[in-house]
Amino acid sequence: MTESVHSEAQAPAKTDVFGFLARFAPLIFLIVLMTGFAIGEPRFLTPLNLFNILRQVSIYGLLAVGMTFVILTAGIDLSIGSLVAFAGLVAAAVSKGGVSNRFTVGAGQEAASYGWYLAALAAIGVGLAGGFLQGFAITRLKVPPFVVTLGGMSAFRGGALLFAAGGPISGFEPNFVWMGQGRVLGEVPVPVVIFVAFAVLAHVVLRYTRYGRQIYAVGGNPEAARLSGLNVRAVITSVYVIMGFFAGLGAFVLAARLNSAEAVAGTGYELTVIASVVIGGTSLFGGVGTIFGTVIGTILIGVLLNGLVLMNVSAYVQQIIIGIIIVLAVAFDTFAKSRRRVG
Amino acid sequence: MTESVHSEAQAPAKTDVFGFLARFAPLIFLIVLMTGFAIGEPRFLTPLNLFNILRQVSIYGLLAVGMTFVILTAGIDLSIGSLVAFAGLVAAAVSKGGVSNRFTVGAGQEAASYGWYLAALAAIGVGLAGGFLQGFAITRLKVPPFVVTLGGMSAFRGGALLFAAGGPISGFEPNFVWMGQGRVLGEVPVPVVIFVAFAVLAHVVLRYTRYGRQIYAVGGNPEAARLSGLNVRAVITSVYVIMGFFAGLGAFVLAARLNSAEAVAGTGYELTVIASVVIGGTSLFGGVGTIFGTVIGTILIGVLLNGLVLMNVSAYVQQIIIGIIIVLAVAFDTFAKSRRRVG
Amino acid sequence: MKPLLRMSLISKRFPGVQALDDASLEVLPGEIHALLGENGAGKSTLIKILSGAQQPDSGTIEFGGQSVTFVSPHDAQRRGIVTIYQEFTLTPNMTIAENVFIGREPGLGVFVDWRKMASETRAITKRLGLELQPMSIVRGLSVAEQQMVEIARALSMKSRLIVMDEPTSALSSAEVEKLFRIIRELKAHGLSIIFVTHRLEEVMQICDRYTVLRDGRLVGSGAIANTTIDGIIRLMVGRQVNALFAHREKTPAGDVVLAVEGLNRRGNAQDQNASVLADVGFEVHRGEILGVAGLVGAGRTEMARVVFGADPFDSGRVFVDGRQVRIRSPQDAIRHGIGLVPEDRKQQALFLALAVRVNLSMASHQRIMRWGVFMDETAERAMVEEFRKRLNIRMASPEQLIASLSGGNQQKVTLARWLALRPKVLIVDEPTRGIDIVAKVEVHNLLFEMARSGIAVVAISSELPEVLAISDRIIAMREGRISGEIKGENATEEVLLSMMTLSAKAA
Amino acid sequence: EKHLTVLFALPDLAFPFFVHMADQAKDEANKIGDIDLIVADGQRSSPKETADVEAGITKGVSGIMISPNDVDALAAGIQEAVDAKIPVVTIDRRVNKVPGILGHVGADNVKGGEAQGQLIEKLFPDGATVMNLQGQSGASPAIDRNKGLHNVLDQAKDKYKFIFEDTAGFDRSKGLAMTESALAGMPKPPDVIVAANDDMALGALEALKARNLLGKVKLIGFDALPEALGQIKAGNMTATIEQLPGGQVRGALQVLVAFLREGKKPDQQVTLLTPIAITSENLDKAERLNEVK
Ligand SMILES: Nc1ncnc2c1ncn2[C@@H]1O[C@H](COP(=O)(O)OP(=O)(O)OP(=O)(O)O)[C@@H](O)[C@H]1O
Ligand SMILES: Nc1ncnc2c1ncn2[C@@H]1O[C@H](COP(=O)(O)OP(=O)(O)OP(=O)(O)O)[C@@H](O)[C@H]1O
Ligand SMILES: [Mg+2]
Ligand SMILES: [Mg+2]
Repeated sequence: MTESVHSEAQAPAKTDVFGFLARFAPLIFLIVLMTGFAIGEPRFLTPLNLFNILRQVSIYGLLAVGMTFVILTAGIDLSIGSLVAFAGLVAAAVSKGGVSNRFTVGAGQEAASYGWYLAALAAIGVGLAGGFLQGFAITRLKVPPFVVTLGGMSAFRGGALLFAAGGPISGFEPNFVWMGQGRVLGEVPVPVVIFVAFAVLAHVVLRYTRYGRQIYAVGGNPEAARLSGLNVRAVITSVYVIMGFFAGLGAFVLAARLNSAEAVAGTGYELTVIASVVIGGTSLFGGVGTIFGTVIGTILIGVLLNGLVLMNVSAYVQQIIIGIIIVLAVAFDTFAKSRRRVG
Repeated sequence: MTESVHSEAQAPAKTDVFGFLARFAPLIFLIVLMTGFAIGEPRFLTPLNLFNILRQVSIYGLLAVGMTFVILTAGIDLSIGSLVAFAGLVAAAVSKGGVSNRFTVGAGQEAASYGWYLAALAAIGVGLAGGFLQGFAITRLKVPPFVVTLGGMSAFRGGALLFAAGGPISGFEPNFVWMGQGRVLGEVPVPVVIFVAFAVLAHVVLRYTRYGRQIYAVGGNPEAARLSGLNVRAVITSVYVIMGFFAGLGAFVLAARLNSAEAVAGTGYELTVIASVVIGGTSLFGGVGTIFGTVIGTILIGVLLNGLVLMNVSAYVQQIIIGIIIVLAVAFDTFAKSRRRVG
Repeated sequence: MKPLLRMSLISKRFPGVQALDDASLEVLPGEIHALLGENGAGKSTLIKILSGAQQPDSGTIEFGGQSVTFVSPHDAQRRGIVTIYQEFTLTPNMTIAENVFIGREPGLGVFVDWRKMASETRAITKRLGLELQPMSIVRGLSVAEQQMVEIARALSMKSRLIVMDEPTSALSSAEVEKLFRIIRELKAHGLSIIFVTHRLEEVMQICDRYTVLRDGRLVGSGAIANTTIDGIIRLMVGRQVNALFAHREKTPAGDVVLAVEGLNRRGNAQDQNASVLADVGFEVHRGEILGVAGLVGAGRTEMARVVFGADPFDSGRVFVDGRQVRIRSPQDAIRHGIGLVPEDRKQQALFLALAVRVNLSMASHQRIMRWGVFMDETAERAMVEEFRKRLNIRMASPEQLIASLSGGNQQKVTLARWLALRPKVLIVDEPTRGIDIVAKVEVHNLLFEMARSGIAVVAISSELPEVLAISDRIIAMREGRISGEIKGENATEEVLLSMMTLSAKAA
Repeated sequence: EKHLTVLFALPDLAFPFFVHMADQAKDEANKIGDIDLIVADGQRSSPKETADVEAGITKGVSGIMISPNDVDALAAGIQEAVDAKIPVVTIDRRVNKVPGILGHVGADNVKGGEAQGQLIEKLFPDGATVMNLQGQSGASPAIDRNKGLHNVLDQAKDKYKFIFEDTAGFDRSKGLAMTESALAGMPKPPDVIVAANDDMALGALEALKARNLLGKVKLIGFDALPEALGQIKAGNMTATIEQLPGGQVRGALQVLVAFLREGKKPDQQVTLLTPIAITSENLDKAERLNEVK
């Protein structure tokens, strides 16, 4: 696309202002935004509200962590919203004790109900399968990720609608629901714990493992990676599988949180999630980005949505502001990075 | 993204099967699809139905023509659906005689009503302005097109909603409506005429003008284009302006066709339109593609939607089939091209 | 002696070209083997097949006495065949250390040990005599430095055979010397090396045996000791070629066309405060060829880019025909009659997916337009035809994709792009990089013809014999400064080398 | 008995409300007998639904039932059908502009919104603080339902205060997130939360549950989905609005078949069913109570 300049956050930490800016641009932007909201509405900074924000972003966050892997290879996944819907329905059906009695209403205390972990496994299984299928189409049919996952977006949504036959599935057993609505250590919502745990895991994988380096290498220059002996196809397929894993996990947490799963769930998530990842400094051209950035990007969007609602900004104006802020956040990051190094 | 191989359709016409296939892959795919539908439902091939399909795709088609310019520079525009809604509302308000009486009910014979051409100009003006703003952000703020137009998507939709706070605007003067519902030469719908005329114009621009050359050059290798003395920024900005023009024109035709404009119009168009362009053989990586391919791609999607409804395929299964066919169409094109030339 | 490698009757067809046609290659243990041939002869294709990057249509490979098939580069590497490809295979946004150890990172289990990776990288770069930080990002390195990183990577691998596809094309003589020293060391350890180059002096200097390909076929092989440069050229082109470097009668230089004064530019990848260009100034006259010599990273490319408006600068003045001009973009430069043939053909000059015709006319659309908007394709074809004849460009048709031309012919098209514009000044950066000996002579002749027609030519080259052969006057650069100037007829390699390596004051 | 092919064009089959309509239509068609029912999904887009109608015309269907995505935007498509001499019955939303429509059976969304408002008036005769979760911005049911609610409550602006109003896009998770955010920002919870569909209300329900406000804050939905009915039965939700979609569809199909088989025009061209608020007291009035298990 255009000649924007991006670069790895792993450059040696020097004491130059622009280097610092470049490294922490999204964080700085987030802090400025939060300060603004805190001044406009003091309730914004209450622990209750901050935990609300974190809980609200945790599902987007899980998806964004998976999407970071995909975008690092210069790929994209537009299908996740649909996949979340599909996987959530399957988890819900499992929790209700199978496909046949999925529409029974009630708290799911039926004898046939399966445990939450089986529901979670089912959701993740669906996610993995969906991701693998797409990764396969991308690497074997050589169709660009944008197109494959656009197709997947339509196909998985159709599958979800078919599965749900129009009705939401709701009312799960309490343990399942706890995964979405419970709290640990007094205040901390369970989805936040799940999000943080997997974000840390993903960070370690990307930063400290061979596999992580391979992802950066494939994203940075796929032909070079191939000639260096990396199995580029396997790496590319794997990131869609990972994305599928996170879609399944996210679907499970979402269903638990809503105590319900429906075929229209997740509509439009793909764009919000991609925006989070990019705001966090990951380059759409691949090879550059961190999980830390993605977490910041996700929180930034959550703060924006929450803050604007709290400040009672009209819904329409909210959309305008969000659009502008997304662009400004990335512009700020790009600017900081371009100043760090002469291109 | 991945190492798929694409190439210019301007290569010399040789008499090799794969060269032919590569050049006409989308067309061949379309013909196969149409044959299938014609066998399944003989009414598919009636002139009435074929004109219906053409009319249905003409608005997507106009947008896809604009999108071809954008994608040729390796850009993307996600904002067009929102921009169509906004521009359509403005055209509608103008036709109703201004913002203040935009919600008056009736066929628009009020004294203050302005002519259809003013409405068209207004819609196009909005489109141009929106496109220019985004092109500016892309080239000057150096934010990737995906992000800028994602922001635009949100912001323009917010603007449209704000403008249409009271609901859809409808009931235009007959001349306006004729642009969307009328027919010429007996049978040919006016939107089809508009679509074909602008597609031909765009073809000429891309194929025979210096500006068209510059677009292919900038898309093929922006750095080389810059070092050859091309004004890369101007070219990139211009394609978003052109996209804006087509969004405005499309919005006008859509409003005329429905005799109504609403803030939720155009939702999801961006993905359908991008799919059309890519199915038509234009590479998302820039530099490769033709208007001819885009027209075929657009018709292919229209045929698919129409044929599946005609064959009485369940709505949910339709979505699954559409998803799969999009992937297969592009896979076929990629395959044909890869056989012609190995990268 | 039993050969280490025997490739027999290898064929490979690409649509439209038979790249290899029953080609064969034998490499003995512990030898340095030159693989030679014109552009497009099939050298790189043979190498890619050997390294598993491409699959042959037919033919067999024996390595170490065993018959082998490599379906991926990984297979070949496992057997100890390490390849430095002609096209760079670095990942720009990663560190040098990561690039060196890509896919083989040291560490425990699945984890990478960054510290160890950095120290091992440092050890190898030291051995190559490089002053590079293992943790700096590759994208900021110059072409030559990147080439050295590629070499470092190859050295870090366990290998029995190292294949080097044109490793020296981006290097200047000092780096070439360092590389040769290492190659000799490797040979002493019993490794075999396949060495591809278009600089035949290098072949004479270091290789033991040679194999020559022409049009994908094996046309000869033997010991270097039993042949001469002329003999090799004869094999390569299939006929007698007389002059290695063309000579020309010197014409008196005209007025000053381009003058540059006090050009400064700061900051590079490693150090914000380092000067890329410091107080650079020079003049070029009408009809003159000004050679620019320098070591890798001396700032020659940067100087050219700044003068052409491709990169910004901090201070300095540029004069064209005696009048000061503001150049802030390539468009400005072109308007003032300055052209640049960049150093990296693929990245900076070619539109690979477009036809030769379109590539050639890219900078001179004004000349072939009708009614201010339309391209006059008839005039355009005539223009292509004119240059095809004048520059002896070998192509099937103007509509052929430029990607399918040989390197030399691609370079001629790039030169033609600028000639079509009739510039006053043409800066050519490494104009013969990677092109074969015959094409090189043709390019030199072309530069002479340009000078004769009154163009002021600034020729940057890392190959000292080339600089000496073509220049009327030579300036040397070192660490972003002009470190010396000398008349062409007075210059020798030794003098130039000392100007390139001593500091400006001392010179 | 004549064999009939009937097109049923719906605005969005991703929403349970319309899926229920489709199911009811299939059931009624089976009951009447010898009818092929083609169900088309407009996917929330007026041009797409127009294309569905056009495809029906091409196919030569005997009659069309349609629930228009937007009454103005679908007028052109319906006009084409009327011009092709295909009888059209509209459902749910009435298209005034096209003469020659055989009949209309519907329950007005504005009326439904008004029913929500009237219920609030009844529950809080002395006034109340209201939190309003609106439907998808710009979508006509969202606009109409909101309009109805305001029609009623704005008459006593000093008594009924909208302390929070925002769109949650007809979406359950947005309903939940929005309610959480809003509650966090309020010194005191509202008296009543009113939502433009049951999905958002059910999302709000989870938020109320988390803050132990279930039953303390009145919660009013719209659409009378089985799940909402179940929650009303359980006392967690206050009310929902029943538009009798099944009744509409069955009535419309009967009108169409009567005309096609017996040439009988309906007695009245427009049949309006009045939307009713379903609370725990009149649960038996809900169409889908039998689906609550
Ligand atoms: N991927 C490819 N697709 C099509 N043709 C190719 C491809 N790779 C090489 N060729 C063609 O095969 C022939 C041999 O090319 P190759 O790169 O092996 O030559 P070479 O001897 O390495 O030349 P040079 O000295 O310029 O590097 C050329 O005609 C080239 O254009
Ligand atoms: N794009 C870039 N970004 C940052 N630094 C650069 C860039 N290009 C070159 N440099 C640095 O600028 C200095 C001068 O490099 P330049 O390429 O001008 O030298 P050169 O004499 O042409 O050598 P070479 O033979 O390597 O091209 C080097 O130290 C190099 O690392
Ligand atoms: Mg080669
Ligand atoms: Mg250089």
